[in-house]
Amino acid sequence: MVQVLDLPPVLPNAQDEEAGASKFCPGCGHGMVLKTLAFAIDDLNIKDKTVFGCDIGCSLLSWNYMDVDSVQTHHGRTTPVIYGVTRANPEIIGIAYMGDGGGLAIGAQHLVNAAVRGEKMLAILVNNTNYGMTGGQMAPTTMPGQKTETTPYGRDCSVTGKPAKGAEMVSSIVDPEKTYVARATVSNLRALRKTFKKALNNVQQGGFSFVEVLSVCPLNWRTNNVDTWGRLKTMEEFFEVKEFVSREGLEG
Amino acid sequence: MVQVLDLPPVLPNAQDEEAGASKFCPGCGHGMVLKTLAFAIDDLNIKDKTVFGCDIGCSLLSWNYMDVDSVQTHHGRTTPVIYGVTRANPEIIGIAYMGDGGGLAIGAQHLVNAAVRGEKMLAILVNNTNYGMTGGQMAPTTMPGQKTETTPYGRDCSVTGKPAKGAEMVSSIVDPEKTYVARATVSNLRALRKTFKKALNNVQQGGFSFVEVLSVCPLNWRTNNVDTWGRLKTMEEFFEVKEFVSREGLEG
Amino acid sequence: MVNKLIKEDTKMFLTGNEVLAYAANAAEADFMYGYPITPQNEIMHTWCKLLPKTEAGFLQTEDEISAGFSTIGGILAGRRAFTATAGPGNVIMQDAMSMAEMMRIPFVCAVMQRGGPSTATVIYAQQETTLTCFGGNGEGYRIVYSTAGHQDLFDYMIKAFNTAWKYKFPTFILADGYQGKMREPVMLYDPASRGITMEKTPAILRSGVSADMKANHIRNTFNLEEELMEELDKYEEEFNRIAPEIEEYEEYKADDAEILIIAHGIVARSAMTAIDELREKGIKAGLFRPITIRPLAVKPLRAACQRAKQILFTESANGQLARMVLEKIYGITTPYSTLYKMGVGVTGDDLVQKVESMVKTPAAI
Amino acid sequence: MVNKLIKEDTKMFLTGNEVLAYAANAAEADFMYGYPITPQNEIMHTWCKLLPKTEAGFLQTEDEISAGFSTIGGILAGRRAFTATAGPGNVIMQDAMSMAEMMRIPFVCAVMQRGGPSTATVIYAQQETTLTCFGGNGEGYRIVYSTAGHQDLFDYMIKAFNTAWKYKFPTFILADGYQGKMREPVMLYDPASRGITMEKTPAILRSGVSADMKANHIRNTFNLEEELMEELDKYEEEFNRIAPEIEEYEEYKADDAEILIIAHGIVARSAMTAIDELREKGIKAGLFRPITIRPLAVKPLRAACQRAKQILFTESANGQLARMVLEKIYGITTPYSTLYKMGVGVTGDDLVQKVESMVKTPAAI
Amino acid sequence: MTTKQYMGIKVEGVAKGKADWYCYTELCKGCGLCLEKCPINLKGEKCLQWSKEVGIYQTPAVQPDPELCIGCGTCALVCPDSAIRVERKP
Amino acid sequence: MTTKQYMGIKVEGVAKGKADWYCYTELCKGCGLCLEKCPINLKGEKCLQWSKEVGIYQTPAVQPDPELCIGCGTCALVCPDSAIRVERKP
Amino acid sequence: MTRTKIALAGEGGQGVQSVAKILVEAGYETGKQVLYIPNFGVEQRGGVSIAFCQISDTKIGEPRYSKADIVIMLSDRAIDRCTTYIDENTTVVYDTSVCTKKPEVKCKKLIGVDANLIANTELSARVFNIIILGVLLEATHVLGLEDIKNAMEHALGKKFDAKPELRELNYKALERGMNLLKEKAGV
Amino acid sequence: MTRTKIALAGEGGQGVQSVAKILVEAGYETGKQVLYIPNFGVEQRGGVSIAFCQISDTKIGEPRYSKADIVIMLSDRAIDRCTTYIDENTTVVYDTSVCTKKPEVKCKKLIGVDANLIANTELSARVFNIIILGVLLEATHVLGLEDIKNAMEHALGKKFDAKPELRELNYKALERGMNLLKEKAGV
Ligand SMILES: Cc1ncc(C[n+]2csc(CCOP(=O)(O)OP(=O)(O)O)c2C)c(N)n1
Ligand SMILES: Cc1ncc(C[n+]2csc(CCOP(=O)(O)OP(=O)(O)O)c2C)c(N)n1
Ligand code: SF4
Ligand code: SF4
Ligand code: SF4
Ligand code: SF4
Ligand code: SF4
Ligand code: SF4
Ligand SMILES: [Mg+2]
Ligand SMILES: [Mg+2]
Repeated sequence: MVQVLDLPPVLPNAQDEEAGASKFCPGCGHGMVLKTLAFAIDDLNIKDKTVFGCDIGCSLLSWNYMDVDSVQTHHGRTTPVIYGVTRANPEIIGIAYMGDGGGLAIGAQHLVNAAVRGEKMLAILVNNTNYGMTGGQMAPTTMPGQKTETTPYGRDCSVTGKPAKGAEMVSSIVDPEKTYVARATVSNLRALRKTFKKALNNVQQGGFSFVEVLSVCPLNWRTNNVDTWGRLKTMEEFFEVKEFVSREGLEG
Repeated sequence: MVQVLDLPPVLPNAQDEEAGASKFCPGCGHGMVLKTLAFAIDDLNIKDKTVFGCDIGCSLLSWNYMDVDSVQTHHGRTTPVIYGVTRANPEIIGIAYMGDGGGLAIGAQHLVNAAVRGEKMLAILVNNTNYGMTGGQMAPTTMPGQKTETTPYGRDCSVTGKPAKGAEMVSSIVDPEKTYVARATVSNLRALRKTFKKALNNVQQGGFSFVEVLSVCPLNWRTNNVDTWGRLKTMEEFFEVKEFVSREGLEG
Repeated sequence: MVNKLIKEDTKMFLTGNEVLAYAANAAEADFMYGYPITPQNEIMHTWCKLLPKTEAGFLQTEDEISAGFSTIGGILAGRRAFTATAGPGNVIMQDAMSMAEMMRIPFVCAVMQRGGPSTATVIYAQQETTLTCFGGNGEGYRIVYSTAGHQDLFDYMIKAFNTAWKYKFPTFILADGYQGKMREPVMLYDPASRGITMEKTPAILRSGVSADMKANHIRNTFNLEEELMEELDKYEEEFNRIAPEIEEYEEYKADDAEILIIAHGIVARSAMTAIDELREKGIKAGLFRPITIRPLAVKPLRAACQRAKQILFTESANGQLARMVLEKIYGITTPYSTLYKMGVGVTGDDLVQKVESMVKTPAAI
Repeated sequence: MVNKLIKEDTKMFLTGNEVLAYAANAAEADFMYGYPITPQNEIMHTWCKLLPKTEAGFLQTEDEISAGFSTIGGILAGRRAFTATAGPGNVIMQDAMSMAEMMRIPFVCAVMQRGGPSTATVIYAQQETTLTCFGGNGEGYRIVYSTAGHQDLFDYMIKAFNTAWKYKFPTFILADGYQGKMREPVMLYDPASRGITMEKTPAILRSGVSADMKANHIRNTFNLEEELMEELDKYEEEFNRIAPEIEEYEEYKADDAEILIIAHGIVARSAMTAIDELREKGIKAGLFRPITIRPLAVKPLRAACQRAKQILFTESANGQLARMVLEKIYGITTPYSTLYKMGVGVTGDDLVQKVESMVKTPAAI
Repeated sequence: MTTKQYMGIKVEGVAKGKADWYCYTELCKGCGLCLEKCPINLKGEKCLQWSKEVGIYQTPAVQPDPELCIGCGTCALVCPDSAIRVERKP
Repeated sequence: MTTKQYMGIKVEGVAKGKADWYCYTELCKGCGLCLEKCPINLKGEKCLQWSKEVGIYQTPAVQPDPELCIGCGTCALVCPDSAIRVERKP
Repeated sequence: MTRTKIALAGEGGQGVQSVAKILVEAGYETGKQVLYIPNFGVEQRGGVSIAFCQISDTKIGEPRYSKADIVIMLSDRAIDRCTTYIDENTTVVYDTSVCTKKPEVKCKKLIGVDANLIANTELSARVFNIIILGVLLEATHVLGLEDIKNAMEHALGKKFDAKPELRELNYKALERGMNLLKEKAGV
Repeated sequence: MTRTKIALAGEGGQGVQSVAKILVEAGYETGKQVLYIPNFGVEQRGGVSIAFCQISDTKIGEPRYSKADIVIMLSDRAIDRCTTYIDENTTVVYDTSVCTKKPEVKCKKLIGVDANLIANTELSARVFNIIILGVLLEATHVLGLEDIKNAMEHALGKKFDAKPELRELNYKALERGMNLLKEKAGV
């Protein structure tokens, strides 16, 4: 029976309670990633110096989700907005939150160059193997054989190449002494929280961090709860979940 | 004494004699790269199926240099024009010729995604460690300490990161079974010719090829002939000259 | 050669985006390059779903910049290639479009307008009118058809390819999210059945150039100011010369209209609804609807404006068409009024009210 | 805080690009984001060379898209940041500019026009007038100062920052390659010495938000058409309301001019040369030069047009300013003629000849 | 801190009385992801199940069998919308 | 094939008479890169040197000492503008 | 009346657009002029979902209208969004078993139905939207029962064939919806 | 004449812009109105290099002019490019020792000088452009010798200080250039 409850939900401090239920679809991975990020921000007590930028893609729906100052940008452009912010004020911990399309397709030049220049920021790339917001087209990360609106008969890798691996690419171009690169997954949110903490600590030390998170998009995958987790498992087999680059002594 | 000569210069077939002296500055590496490319095209006898695209950057000056059909594009956009061509007509051997700025800065998303998708084309990136055409600003490849118009006191890597390594990045994202990636240098044009032949052969077999060529820009480097070669040597120490990815049995 | 799906007249109940995909196929377009953006996605989706039947080509690129430039590549290689975009995608695709303009490339693009500026809304607007006609760093040597529903989408999408390849100016279908997403009946046909012959699409960059042919070098950069002007003066002359062959417009009860509504695209349909209602109320309203908003059919436009007692500009934008029209009707003194709803549909009711108020309190210059 | 280099009036002989760098410093701008493009490079070069003295910031980004968006980031963080671009760079930077327009970000950009469309020439043009005023998928809620030489560059670059931060509309210096690359004398000064106080530049995204402050969320996307319109209607109202405070223009012998030349930017200077010569020949020519080409000073513009017997539009473009002017002078019946040289400088001689021919054979509407 | 009142399902005394279990129906979107992560469910038992109550989208919310639930909080951890709370009693 | 007539410097009988050496002054831009690659120069001898003749930009062209030049063709290989030809005699 | 303007609004999961599709498909198949705009926003789910339908005997001009003839609202948020389409000529239907408030509007007729409750208790939660279709059919009187059944066959035929009892269930829901309105009309 | 319009054109290596800079710097320092546009194109080297200079007692309007008062052309390609700036009021100077053709123009005066030859044979190839500066100085008569010497000091002072004999060489070149024109004037 539905009743008035005597306790409120446990929300991270860095999440804006007033925003209410998120605008994401039921079961969307973005919700898991963001709440975990918010907890990590709480853990490090850096809410007051964090600026959050979200991409266009389903990430845009987080524009008022976090209880930190935030800016909604253009598709692919969150990275430059955020390094614009942190170049201007290096005290700020800048987080650029984007989808796989925003990070690896339309915004790839920004991600690559921010990584090469070692911009002081955390780039989070939510890999849901498709373009969620526009209704489920192929993304650079779409799995072999995966059906999307633009690969209605399954992605044929002989035509469109194999799925792009963001973390591997970023790892190949960064300065290992100042960078943190990892791939995590929403199937293990405790590990994700640690990963975010390491990534944020690295930024606090003036470095560039990149975290790719394997996520789920039940709406466009057309999966129920069972299949959603199942599909994520397949992704984890394809995209290696691990730390790629880390500097010594980084705490998580 | 200047006289009428009984023999014409030895020009590759794939170079357009009528264009006369190139539009490049005296001692420019672009001339060396292009004539070598033209010889490689001759070697493989593929002039009739080659389409050459040049970027904006000093590469644009090659718009009428080659005796193959060619298209001058926009800064950073040669890659998409060329894969547009080869997607439309896979018989064509498409060559996208660009500078380090065009390839690694403004056009990085195209290079990265063409590599991931395995577009059937050869991308040639001429690394002269600066923006030649616009008068010598910093490029992603500018060497540590190098003076350019936008790093007038020398590139400070703690501010702008370390030089970008194109071949390494591309290598990290390609399908090794279908790709050829190498870094070559204008100090060894015989090796460069071999490299181009391998790269073109790989394209003929339906693969993606990327060749970064270490080059010289005496104008903006403000180097005389001696220092030009000297500077190139330093580059070769920094940017490893080698084959990064090659499929078996590729002939050069 | 692509397989054509529509062999005989077929009435269907489709979304506008679907219509555009069918129209491109009917026009024998054989390659689409594109990047997803709402509200044009279903053009791409439909195109992809039909691929096994049509045997056409498709490439999803990494952004609109590459969609535009790879479309150019496809056209250069002799394909009847096209693309589609909207909103911020239209903004960054201007880079390629301006190259197409300079190089006289028969670039065809369907623009499904959404709210602006910036990401704004994914829904609907007429706020990309200026952008589509004059975007880029040039003079707008472009041809733009503004459609008002599904039959238009089919008819003009086919025509766009012929216009582009015949005159070698970039050619646009300017529609919007309503047209893209809405469903209404439409008659699909084989262009041949209407006596339409498709222009040839010879490759500009040839493969298999025989050894004795001169290589073709195409460029968009000039070293001297004067070289550029010489080229552009030619374009200007040509654009003006061919304009009369291209200009299209529609009038609805405009003959005796005292209040002339000037509207393009889907808003013109609302105007017709309003005009019928107004006429019933005894108010002589009429419509001038430019179909080509670039170039404009200046003569009939001026004539209609001259005849009217008042003009009403209405757009789901802030006067983007009006600016182009006012340029061309300079010297006429018919006063005008405006009803602009930025990013929002104009309804018949809106217009009825507005015209009634103009009858009561006439506009002044 | 940035160190200001010009403490007292200093006459210098500089290129226009150098002037802009000095002006930005005089305006206490403390961060430049940018990507190289001819003919604006030397703004960046000068800025970089001065960094040890000014202690300002600089970031060379990977393209103009990122230059635009990172400039926005810098402004959000409370810096008086700016950028500069030209030609194809201006085209792709529209993406960021349209976001600045939607989010009311005090974005300042110097545009040094070059030939278009496309890469075209790196030299000179006035072909980015439409683009700078109305680029992007919006309505052009922007303020654009068109300068005519080095003193203007200095004066208006300083003013641009104040306009942008006061009114929160993106603000542009529209100049060109001639102005950027040419050298002429200019008086540099500390704005304070002219009674100019620089607007404050508070951070929009704050660091160190105290725990009890509400976080600031800024966005550019709306879910409903009506939400967007409501916002834009406010902008429209505000833009119109502040326009009179912003509008600037210059007249030269326009009072009694029978032939009124309308020109902006550097072309207006050629017009002055021509007018002096024409007056000597007894021909009453005059000039109306809009300084703010967006918004236009409509009242004096209409008055001047009304007074004249003929109007001559002249541009190093194909009538981009004229389109904006004709929109605003609708209803007036003074006939006009045009002298357009796309991407090429208009000289005094050109104009003398043209005006003489207009005297012989007057223009008709 | 919130002053907002939340509605939802409260299952008292799970984990052998050591904890209370809450589902905020204004937050629950009925995605069912939690169901698949409940360790008891994973063992094949029917602990966390669809509820008769509906969540914000008029779709079923979830609810555990108080006899089976061990109060481990996995469901709360995984819920994308923070719609579950498991409160250990002092 | 060309029908164009080229002007330039011809040094006959280099490599002990086994080759002719050509510099096309309409192509030579006087960059001097060839000078640094001539193996004889590299040995410290003065084989390939600036010429009294000028190239296309009115800057000095180059010319080898016929006594020293071994006709190896390195200068031709390296020249960015194909301004040198070394022709082995049959 | 030659043109009927319908707005149908609900939450993402309620099947508003599927109902609208069946309706307009039926209209199209009977040879009428039809225009249907699904509303869409940036949120893939979560926003209110509205279907704007027009069915007419003559060519349809305006794609969007100011005021609808019939407005059906299936949640509180739908009520908030749709009030703007209602005037004194509008018939308004809302689901009393979902909405917690009564629409405060001036309209021709305001009808509350408890379709959701009926679906859950009498039929099946899955046919809630078909009950609404029945309501709509009855409210508009533009199309015949057979037309709708044909269109349902078109949309759901495959499912029906797989599970024939579904056809019956849906027909029942349809009729239940029609009756619901008949009962409630004039409330 | 209150305004003097000068066009100076040559090949990339000939130092045209450095000469122009010294000239306009001298003009600026003497308090005149000055406007100088270096021409530039996409080629960093290789195109013809032109300097458009104006020196005036009153405010300068047009930045570019149709016809120049003085045109100096230092190569065949410079002749091709600059003919457009010449009319019957223009004094035209060209270097006979570089150009292989004579400009075919209608002008006030056509003067051939062999500055390149003189530089190479009498002085030094490096001061070719200073000879041209001398020619220019004599042709314009707008600035005094001392003004130019001051501006040269400004531009080349450091080099002169390092190698004092250079100052003399340059002065000689300057005077040689002035005399060259004096000799040739009227040819
Ligand atoms: C310039 C531009 N192009 C295209 C779009 C349309 N668009 C919005 S979101 C999106 C893709 C989103 O995919 P992704 O970045 O993977 O994020 P997701 O929604 O999957 O989380 C696209 C193509 C846009 N808004 N702007
Ligand atoms: C969109 C755009 N931005 C900037 C420019 C200006 N631009 C032309 S070439 C160039 C850099 C060239 O550098 P690179 O690509 O390294 O080639 P290089 O000249 O060094 O060979 C730039 C920034 C342009 N033409 N277009
Ligand atoms: S579409 Fe996919 S990624 Fe977007 S909110 Fe829905 S489930 Fe999440
Ligand atoms: S500027 Fe540098 S890269 Fe460009 S042509 Fe000259 S030497 Fe070559
Ligand atoms: S409680 Fe959370 S995870 Fe479980 S169904 Fe509800 S929204 Fe989904
Ligand atoms: S608390 Fe643990 S045992 Fe209880 S329902 Fe949640 S996951 Fe299952
Ligand atoms: S021959 Fe070639 S390499 Fe040698 S100086 Fe001349 S142009 Fe340079
Ligand atoms: S041929 Fe060989 S030896 Fe002779 S000049 Fe050339 S490089 Fe030197
Ligand atoms: Mg995605
Ligand atoms: Mg370079």
